[in-house]
Amino acid sequence: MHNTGDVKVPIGPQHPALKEPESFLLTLRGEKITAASVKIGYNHRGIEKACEGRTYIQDLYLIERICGICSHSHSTAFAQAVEEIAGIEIPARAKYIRTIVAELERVHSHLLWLGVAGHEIGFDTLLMYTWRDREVVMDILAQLTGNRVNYGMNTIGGVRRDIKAEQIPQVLKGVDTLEERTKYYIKIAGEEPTLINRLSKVGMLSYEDAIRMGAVGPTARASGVQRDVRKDDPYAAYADIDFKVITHNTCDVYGRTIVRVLELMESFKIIRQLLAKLPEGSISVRAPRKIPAGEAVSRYEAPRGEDLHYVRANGTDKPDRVKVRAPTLANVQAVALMLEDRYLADMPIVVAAIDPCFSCTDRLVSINDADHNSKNTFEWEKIHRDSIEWYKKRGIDFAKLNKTF
Amino acid sequence: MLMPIFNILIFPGLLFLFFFSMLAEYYDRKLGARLQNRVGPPWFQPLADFIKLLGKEDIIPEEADNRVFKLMPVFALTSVSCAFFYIPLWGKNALYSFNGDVVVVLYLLTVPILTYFLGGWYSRSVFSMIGAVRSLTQLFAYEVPLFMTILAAALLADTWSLSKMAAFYSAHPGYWVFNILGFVIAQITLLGKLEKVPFDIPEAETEIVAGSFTEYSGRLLALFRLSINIEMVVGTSLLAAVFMPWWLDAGPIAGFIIYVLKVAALISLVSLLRSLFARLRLDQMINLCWRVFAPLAFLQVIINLILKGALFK
Amino acid sequence: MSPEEAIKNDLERKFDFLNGNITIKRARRIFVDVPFERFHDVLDYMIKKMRCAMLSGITGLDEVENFAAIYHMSPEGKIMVNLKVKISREKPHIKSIMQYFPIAEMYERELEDLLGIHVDGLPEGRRYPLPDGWPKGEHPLRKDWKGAGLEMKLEGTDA
Amino acid sequence: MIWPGAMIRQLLSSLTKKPATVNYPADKSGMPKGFRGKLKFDASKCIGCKMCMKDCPTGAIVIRQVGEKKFEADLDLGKCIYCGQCVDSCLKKALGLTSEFELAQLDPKKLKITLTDGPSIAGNKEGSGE
Repeated sequence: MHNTGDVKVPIGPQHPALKEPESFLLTLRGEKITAASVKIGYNHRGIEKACEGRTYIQDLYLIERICGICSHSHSTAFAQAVEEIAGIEIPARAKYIRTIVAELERVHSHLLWLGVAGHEIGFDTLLMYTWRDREVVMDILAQLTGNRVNYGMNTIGGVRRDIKAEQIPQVLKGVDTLEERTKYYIKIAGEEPTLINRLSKVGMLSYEDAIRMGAVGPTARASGVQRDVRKDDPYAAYADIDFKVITHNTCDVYGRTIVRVLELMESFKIIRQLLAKLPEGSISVRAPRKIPAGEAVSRYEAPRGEDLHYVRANGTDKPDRVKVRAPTLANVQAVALMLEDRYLADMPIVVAAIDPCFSCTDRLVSINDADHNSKNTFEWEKIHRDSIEWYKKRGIDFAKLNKTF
Repeated sequence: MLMPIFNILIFPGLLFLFFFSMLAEYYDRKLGARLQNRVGPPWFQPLADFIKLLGKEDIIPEEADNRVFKLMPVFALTSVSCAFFYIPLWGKNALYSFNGDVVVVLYLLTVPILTYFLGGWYSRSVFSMIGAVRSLTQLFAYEVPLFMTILAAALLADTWSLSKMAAFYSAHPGYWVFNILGFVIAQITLLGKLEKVPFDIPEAETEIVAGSFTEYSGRLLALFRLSINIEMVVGTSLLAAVFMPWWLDAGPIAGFIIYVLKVAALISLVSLLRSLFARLRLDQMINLCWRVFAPLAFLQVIINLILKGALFK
Repeated sequence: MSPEEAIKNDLERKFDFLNGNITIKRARRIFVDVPFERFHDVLDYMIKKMRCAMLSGITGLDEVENFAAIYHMSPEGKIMVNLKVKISREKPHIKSIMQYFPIAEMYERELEDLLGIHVDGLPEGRRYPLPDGWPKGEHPLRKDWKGAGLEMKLEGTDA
Repeated sequence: MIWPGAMIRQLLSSLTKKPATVNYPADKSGMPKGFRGKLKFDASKCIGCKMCMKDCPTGAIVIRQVGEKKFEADLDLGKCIYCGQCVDSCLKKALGLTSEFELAQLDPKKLKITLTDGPSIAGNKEGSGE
């Protein structure tokens, strides 16, 4: 291996730049990437198959756990599809509450992304500040839904929790704080030269390529593609709400950053409108346990882009087929294109810029639950015992150590 | 006979340097954390990290060159510690000095980077080798402006000895003002030497895991980390000696306190600068050093040459 | 006439075998049953004449007597046209649509892996989403798949 | 010309502010009202319809009959995902949520608990550090 020749660098499945397992094989000439290939599929958990063996209610929580960050996106998309098959019209208040949680989720996801992007380019200060501010929206979500992640807000036929009148001022206060902070980050994104230099002209994806590669979400919108399911195919309460689809024309990572921070501002606007217009009434209607045969395609604009759920019912209480196309699967194929002819140093931020969520993407099959206690599985206790023995041989006794504390 | 041994091993030698560098790392980390609105580590954290690493297994990759792999951390540690003895810390005299020790100190401060390179290169892992090459590439970029600024200060003092420079600047109070431009450049390029953001390209975690140190573990890593800490102390001490020649006649105890304050101030600047920026890319870093810092450092040299002609006719 | 009906009429006029096979389920959702033989003609027409530039996914189905694939496509992102093609169970195969949509690669690999529908014209490459050591002939999304004996087959592989 | 270091004022002002870090576990003021934590069970209300068992996504809860119209609930905290669906499904409101969330155990056996009437008997009070 010589510096002048080609070096193959494996990035992943385990690598500090990656928050989830995926694998990139980069061919380097010096610092330049001459070829890149992507391998995904490490997070295959068998969710689509598992859905076929569970009831709709159980599936809702399973689907919610496809992704930790856009959990509400998946469960809403699934619930919408089931409601469409069953012919249920959910109450207006439920639609509004779903939308409020959806937008709060977008806020938390975009702030999280901004921090991760900072970390990927070595700007840890940005990470610390954005994640500190993200706690505000996490607290709001915890208050409204009862949990910080996996909100469990949706049920077939509506939502499970109401937003109480006394909670609204708290939410609005949090939104004000966040808006002020977001304005600050927009200012920083426009002023800090090290940030701008690391982001602009990096990970270019032209308008034509964005269309050709089927990019979705902020990745597509930063290439000037006006594509947003909230506007194109309004669901929940989006038809009643006034908001802009943010696009940018620089086609690079900087554009994706700007699109996301400006979308934050739109989200605040949407949340305020929704809370002001929140209709009175019930929050759910009774849904049958057995869903009549039929099929439906549900689309949802997750923070990362279009989330597509296809559900097919066969008249029982379990679905016949559930198909999830998460936004990252649409975007990840453009990554190899964006990486070519760039520097190795750009790899982390280019990958991060599509806001990848490989858990969403991979889902599916593992071995059946029935085989759970197979002989191959390591017993936790055995590992625990082995490790204690291992240390004992080297003269460290945890049993003694613990007593001293 | 006993005094030099005491000086080298205990004070202000290795033992002092060990604890002082631990304290410096703590200060840097704590301040960095506070700047980011975090709590930061407790005071004993660097020491605890060091002891923890000592207790860990040394894993040497099969393909690595065993001898080079093991020797490099020791080399790094020795060279930075040696440099410390030639720098006047409190008072005008270093422990050892001779005419030309500026060059030796600068050279000794370059050796660790070479050891990172060799250690990384002979680890034979992709990430280590990329990190190693990056270390060396970056070295050529920041070393020139850093050397020029320090040599510019030496030019004005008309000596190649750090101790005599200290004596000159305390004899001519106010002359340090001429070197302010050089100080700014030296402080920034020092970040390159210490491999800290925005110049932490050789160990950029999100790109190449830990660069040269990817394969290092246990005691060897502990030695490397110690030498990086000591390098921070020695580098800031050098800058303090060259660019902050104030109150050098204060006597041993007051002088010591002043010295610590100077180093603390310089480390504060390091922490602030590393929290302020995003990491640069290698090409951007090289461009910045050659297009901006090198010409400015050269300007400093010219200024000092003219001053020297004007002031000491 | 709504845009959905316009698409329906357009398709019915061009391909008379589609008469009665197009349903508008609700606003912006059109389901089309396309015969296996004419699938690429319809696809070609939709992409070239109706400007369907967006493929949102391919769903593979096991309908017990046959397999099926649904292509979720969309002109300008608003109306979703779902093309459903039935695939015989005896020799499950379908032609790749990668020449129209490069993005279809991953979706088609999913069809191959999870349902065992062979996609003709798919370039060689890594499998997705099942692990590399996954045994041949095990297609989890088939209704008759129960995962029996899978552990034995997985032994000695890195899956 | 724009100067590098746009965040400098923010950084320096942080020096005088309290750190944002929450001093957990000393400071536990985190959980809001309505948090979905460990389940509680009111045996007197339970009629043994087992709707909770039917709807539980992970099969974490098992209702056992222990006597004439008396029921106990076995809960596997390792399986429970704290979605609270059983509480919604319960026709007689026998199940409820508490804000207890520190439920980790070193011994997995301690995760299997039985909910009877009265105070919670979670194993997390004793022996959390083995």
